[in-house]
Amino acid sequence: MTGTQELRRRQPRFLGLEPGHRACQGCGQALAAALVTEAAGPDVILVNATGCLEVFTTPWPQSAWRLPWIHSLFENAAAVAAGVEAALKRQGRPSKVLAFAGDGGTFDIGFRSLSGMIERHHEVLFVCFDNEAYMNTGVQRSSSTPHAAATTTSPAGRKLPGKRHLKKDLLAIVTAHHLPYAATATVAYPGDLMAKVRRGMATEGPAFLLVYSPCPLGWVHDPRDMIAVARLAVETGIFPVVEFERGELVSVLPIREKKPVVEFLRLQGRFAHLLGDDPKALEEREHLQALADANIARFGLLARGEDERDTVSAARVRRGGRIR
Amino acid sequence: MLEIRIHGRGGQGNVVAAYLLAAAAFEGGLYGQAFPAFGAERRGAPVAAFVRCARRVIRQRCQVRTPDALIVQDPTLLAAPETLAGLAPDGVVLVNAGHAEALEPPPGIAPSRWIALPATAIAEKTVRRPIPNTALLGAFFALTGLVPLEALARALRARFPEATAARNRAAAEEASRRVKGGAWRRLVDARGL
Amino acid sequence: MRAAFEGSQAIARAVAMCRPEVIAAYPITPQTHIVEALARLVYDGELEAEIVSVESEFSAASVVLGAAAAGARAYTASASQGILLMAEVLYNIAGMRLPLVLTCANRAVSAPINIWNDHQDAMAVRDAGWIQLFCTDNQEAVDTTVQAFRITQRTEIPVMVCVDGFILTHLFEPIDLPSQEEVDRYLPPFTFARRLDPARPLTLGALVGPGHYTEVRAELAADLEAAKAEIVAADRDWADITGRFCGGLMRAQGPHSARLGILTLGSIYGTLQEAVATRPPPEPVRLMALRCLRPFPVEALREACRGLCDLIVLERAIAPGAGGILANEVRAALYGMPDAPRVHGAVCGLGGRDVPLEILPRLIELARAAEPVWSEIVDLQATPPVPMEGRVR
Amino acid sequence: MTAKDPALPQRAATLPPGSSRAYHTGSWRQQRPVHRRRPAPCHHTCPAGEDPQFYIQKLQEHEPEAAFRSILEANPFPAVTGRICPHPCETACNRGRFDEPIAIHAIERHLGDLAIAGRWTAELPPLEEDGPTVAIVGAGPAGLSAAWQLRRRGLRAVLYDRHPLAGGLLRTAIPLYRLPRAVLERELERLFATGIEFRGRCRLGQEIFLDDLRRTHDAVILAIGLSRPRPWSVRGAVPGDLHYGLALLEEWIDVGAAPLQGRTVVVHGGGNTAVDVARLAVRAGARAVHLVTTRALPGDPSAIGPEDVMQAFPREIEQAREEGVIVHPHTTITRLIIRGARLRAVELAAVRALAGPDGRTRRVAFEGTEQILEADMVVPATGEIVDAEGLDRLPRAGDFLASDRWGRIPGEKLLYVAGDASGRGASVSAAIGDGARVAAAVLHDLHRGLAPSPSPEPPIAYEALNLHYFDHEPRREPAILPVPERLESDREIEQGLSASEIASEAGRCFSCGNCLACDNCWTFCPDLAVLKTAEVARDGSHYVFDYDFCKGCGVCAAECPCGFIEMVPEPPPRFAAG
Repeated sequence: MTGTQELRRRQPRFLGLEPGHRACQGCGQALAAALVTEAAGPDVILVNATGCLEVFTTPWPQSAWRLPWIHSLFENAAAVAAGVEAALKRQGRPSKVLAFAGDGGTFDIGFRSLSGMIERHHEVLFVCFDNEAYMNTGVQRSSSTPHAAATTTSPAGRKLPGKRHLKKDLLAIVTAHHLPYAATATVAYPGDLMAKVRRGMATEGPAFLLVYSPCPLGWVHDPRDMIAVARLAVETGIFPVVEFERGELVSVLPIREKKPVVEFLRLQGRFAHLLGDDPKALEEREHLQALADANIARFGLLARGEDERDTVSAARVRRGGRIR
Repeated sequence: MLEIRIHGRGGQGNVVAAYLLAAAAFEGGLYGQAFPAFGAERRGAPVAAFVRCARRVIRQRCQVRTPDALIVQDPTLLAAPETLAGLAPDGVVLVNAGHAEALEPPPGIAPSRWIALPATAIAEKTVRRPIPNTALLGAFFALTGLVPLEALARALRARFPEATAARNRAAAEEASRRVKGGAWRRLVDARGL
Repeated sequence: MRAAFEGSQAIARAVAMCRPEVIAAYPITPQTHIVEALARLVYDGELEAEIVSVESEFSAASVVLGAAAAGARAYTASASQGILLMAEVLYNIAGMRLPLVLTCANRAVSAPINIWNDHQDAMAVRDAGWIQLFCTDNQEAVDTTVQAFRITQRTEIPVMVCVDGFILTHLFEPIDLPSQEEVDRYLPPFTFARRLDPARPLTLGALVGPGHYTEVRAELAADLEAAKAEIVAADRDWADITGRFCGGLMRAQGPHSARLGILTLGSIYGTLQEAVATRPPPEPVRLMALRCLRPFPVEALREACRGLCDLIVLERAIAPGAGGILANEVRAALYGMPDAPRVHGAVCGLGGRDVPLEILPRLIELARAAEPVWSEIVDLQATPPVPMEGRVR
Repeated sequence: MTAKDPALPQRAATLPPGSSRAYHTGSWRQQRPVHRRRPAPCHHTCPAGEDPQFYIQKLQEHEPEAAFRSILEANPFPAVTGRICPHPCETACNRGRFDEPIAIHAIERHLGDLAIAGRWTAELPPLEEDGPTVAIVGAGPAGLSAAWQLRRRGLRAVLYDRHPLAGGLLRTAIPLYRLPRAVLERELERLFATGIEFRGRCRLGQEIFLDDLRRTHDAVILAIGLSRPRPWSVRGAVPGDLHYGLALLEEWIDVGAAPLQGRTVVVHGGGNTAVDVARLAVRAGARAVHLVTTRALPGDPSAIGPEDVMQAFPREIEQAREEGVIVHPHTTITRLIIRGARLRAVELAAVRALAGPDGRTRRVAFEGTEQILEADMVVPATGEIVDAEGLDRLPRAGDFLASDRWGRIPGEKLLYVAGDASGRGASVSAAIGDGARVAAAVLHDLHRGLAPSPSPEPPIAYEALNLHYFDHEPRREPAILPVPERLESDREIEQGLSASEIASEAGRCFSCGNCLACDNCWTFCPDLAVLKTAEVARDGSHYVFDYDFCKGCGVCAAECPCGFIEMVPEPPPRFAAG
């Protein structure tokens, strides 16, 4: 056993996802899945919808999962998880069930089974890794793709500059189920993310967690900027980090220093067509800024002074490691 | 084998009548088969159900096209030609009719093969609901002597709560007293039962 | 215990006696009575099981998939559009080798929309990798349901029990229900080696590329072939306990001297039996009912066809543009068999059209054709079912 | 269970957990992260060559003694410099651009005081009994520093000084309220306890002679400082009772007396000596004290550059003014008004520094701005020059002895000059740094060490840090003694910080260019290719890159708060021979 192998064996950290997976450089979803399973493991069973995560973690004959894991289909993760949960309940086994899906498997094709699972009150934590398009099939637009973003099926055309429609407000739909716990999180704030996973795990009944997961390939940004992009999405108000219980907003991650949306756009090729000074680009830029401002107003995202739970405090590090 | 077709309207307990008839036959030691003319009909629409009784296993699954007996739960159904369709030459008809005496058998059916009975009235008195089916069954078993009334009683107990079963049994007995027992016995004998 | 039941009730009680742990279903006529009866048993506390009333057949199949993977005995039922909506999951369940039982209350597939019986739904998924068993009557439906749970547990191949919608599910007749003790003696408690378990974490449903996919599919194909022996054994062992035999892979009756054979699926078999008994044809006829459509019992079929000159395949489904589905499979199965009979394809009873006793003479007529009949819908002009024109004498 | 488990059911492509570890995605990499330690600005700017970033880290790791030892490698007097150094490290501190610089001097002083209290010492090699010996003339900061560096390498050094006791200006010219002598004594004791010899009352050219020293020692370092005041007059005129500032200061510190009672004193000069003299005048009972300097007050925007700002430490000027010293910036004395032998007043005029055609700045007193300031004593404190007694043969460079930047005197073998006398002094810390640098040259010339290191790597820039991971937090300021208490005693004016305040200050450190052990790389690696180490790794980090799995995305480098991780191109593969 080499030094690194021995050292790996002694890591003071549980890994649900092992290295050797085939994700792209700087994959936000890989990071998100690692953090989620670290917080959730080891007494959990994972149900994974079809998508990048499934493909890059389990190409035969190797699996990157350290946890019991099953993949069935694209649109049925919530239903399969419900079945697993029903079986565990019947057998009196305590393990917790997590369902993983991308935005396609959550917002679109998987939505029916998600709604059913929540309505039937299965004790499942459903985690959506939202990278805002069908990345596994080559970056096609989904109902989660943000307005004006370019994808292979909503290209930056001469007539139409990127996606024509808005990002589906899935959280509003999910919380309308009056479920015990629903929240959003992002890889840029791992402490917040992992705390929410633990909260979801402790929930009796269904819990939903939407994790903002940048995709360097689909968003066309430098892999090294993965965290920076996710952080800017929060600091601009583009992606509100919020928490709901029984459909009521109970907490947000307040923005200490609000950033203009253009800083977020500038890092990503999917918005490159919005950075020029032609009137169309300008209008779309202003539109996205307005959407971000609307988020901020709707959820009250601006921190009043310095808040020990705001974007700056949440990111803070110190010698000796992050507070986990 | 005796083949029976029951006509009624959705909500009148037509299928139940068929199941009860077959169940009673089974209780009486015969082999009984019953099934509805599976329809998408809703409440009020004309519906039919089929019953076969025999001393041996019945294997065919096809519908009854040439019934030996018809049980008609609502006289207005007689207006529809299909109600009496395919009736065997010696086949019999039991009709639920408010004014029984006023109801004449259609041409081609001898009065001996035609019996009208105010089953709804009987049901309202005994079951306290206008569901004529068990009264008609009571009369049918009395007329044919296919199985003793007790067999129907057992079938009722198997299907309904005690009180309901008792009230329906009362309906059947009341109806059986209103008809001439064994009047249709010959038909049953002719079918080997 | 022999008693008169509606078919659905009897099937539900048989399922309950197999002690399922998770039941998931979505309502669709004519399957509803089965699931309603099971729900009643659970809600009355007579059955200890999780009832998951899902939002679609797709989820029904997915829920039992998950339950089976988690090591629970799982059951579902559906029909028609429901089976087709499940189709993707059905392939998935078989491909992942998850043991569970599904009752298909066979029904036509729209359009036009039609809630009545035929076999188009089961045929549509015959290549999903499932074991498919057809029942000729409700007694077989009950016995086959119990056997199905043992077969799936031993083979890790899902089993679809096909019961004619309405014709059997809504048919009220005397049935022998096994006792709980008999079922417990026959059916061991459910175990699943690859069960999802944090104590022994496995990865199920991995991505398999061209380098290995063929081998995984070959494994399923071979295991389905091998399942024939298990199906026969399951029937034999059940007969040892109950004295009732479902025919193993297929049923056949009639004299060895018979030169004409009729092969069918499901409840038509009884009607044909009755027709032969009550309207004896001029020449002896051998009647056959295929119980096991998948795996396809080639050897048993060839054995049953020995000595026949003509074989009529009578089926309640059609492959538009290709004739009778079963007929074509039979032709393929008999191909190259010495003295193979001529195979005539006959389709009838689509969308619930009543198949009367009079079907028999028509079939015999069909076999008299100079050339084998590729495919013919034999009840096109048949008398329509009730309501019908009055013939008052 | 990365290997195939025979007991595992393989049906339907079922896989064992964690088996992906057999697949080394590191082969995808085109660039790789490496830990690259870069000097923090505090380290880079410290004239004495200390590395505050490192000792703050040790302090945070609850190893104060290790922190202290790291200072000793550069400077044997942390308790002294922690008090009197102008700490340019704090001016350079990256934190200063974020909110306020770390109170580094307070941390250094804290460690120095802990060491004194705990009697901590350095671990040193034994003295080479028959090895070379080095004579050092002058036991001030530079000489002591050189002796210390030689001792650290096992060489014997002998210090000669004209004063009976060692310490140089630390003892003779630094006011007690800035440096309590007990602190100096303790640190000198620690130094001499290591076997460094001291011979007092040896004045060059009287008790000792350069040629003798060169004969009896293998090398000689002249660390004689600047002890002679620069001759002073205004247009050739001087008062009869002229006292130079440095002399007054030394006398005051030595015997606690100065002839200034009730007089109006004008101090001329803008350096630390001038300010110290002005403050002693206040304490000695002068009626009024004026300080006249041609330069600007620190922070005055009208200053044209650093060379136009008073050299005295800003906090000293501030305290002097608090104590009543009246400062006249951008002013010079243009005439002395003398009646008989006694001074009556001085004529002052406004001065500005102007950039001359040759680029050098010259100072111009503007006609018509003259004003008369009544005064009965003027004290020049305009700087000192080297006292070259006994060194007549040696080359000079202006007020200093000539030498290269390693202190080697041109044309002389194994003869060096260090500290203020070389012109490389300017502050105690600078003298300490220069002493160490010259010692390094000596060691090299005596074949006892490597060539003195060339100019150091530039410090890590503010922009190279990822500041998203830090929050604003105020700097802890030490308490200052109120003026009345200052004037009635020699008590130290600036107090230290409490242990908890020191911990808070240490906690504010960005750890520029060095691992903060914050876990960011460990947490953010999407390929789980960063491993945390229980102890400090070989490269000084707390993490190891597992290149079997690192795909080179660069997230760790981007999110490292300290700029400690750098992405470098993947080296080409090495093919095994044969």
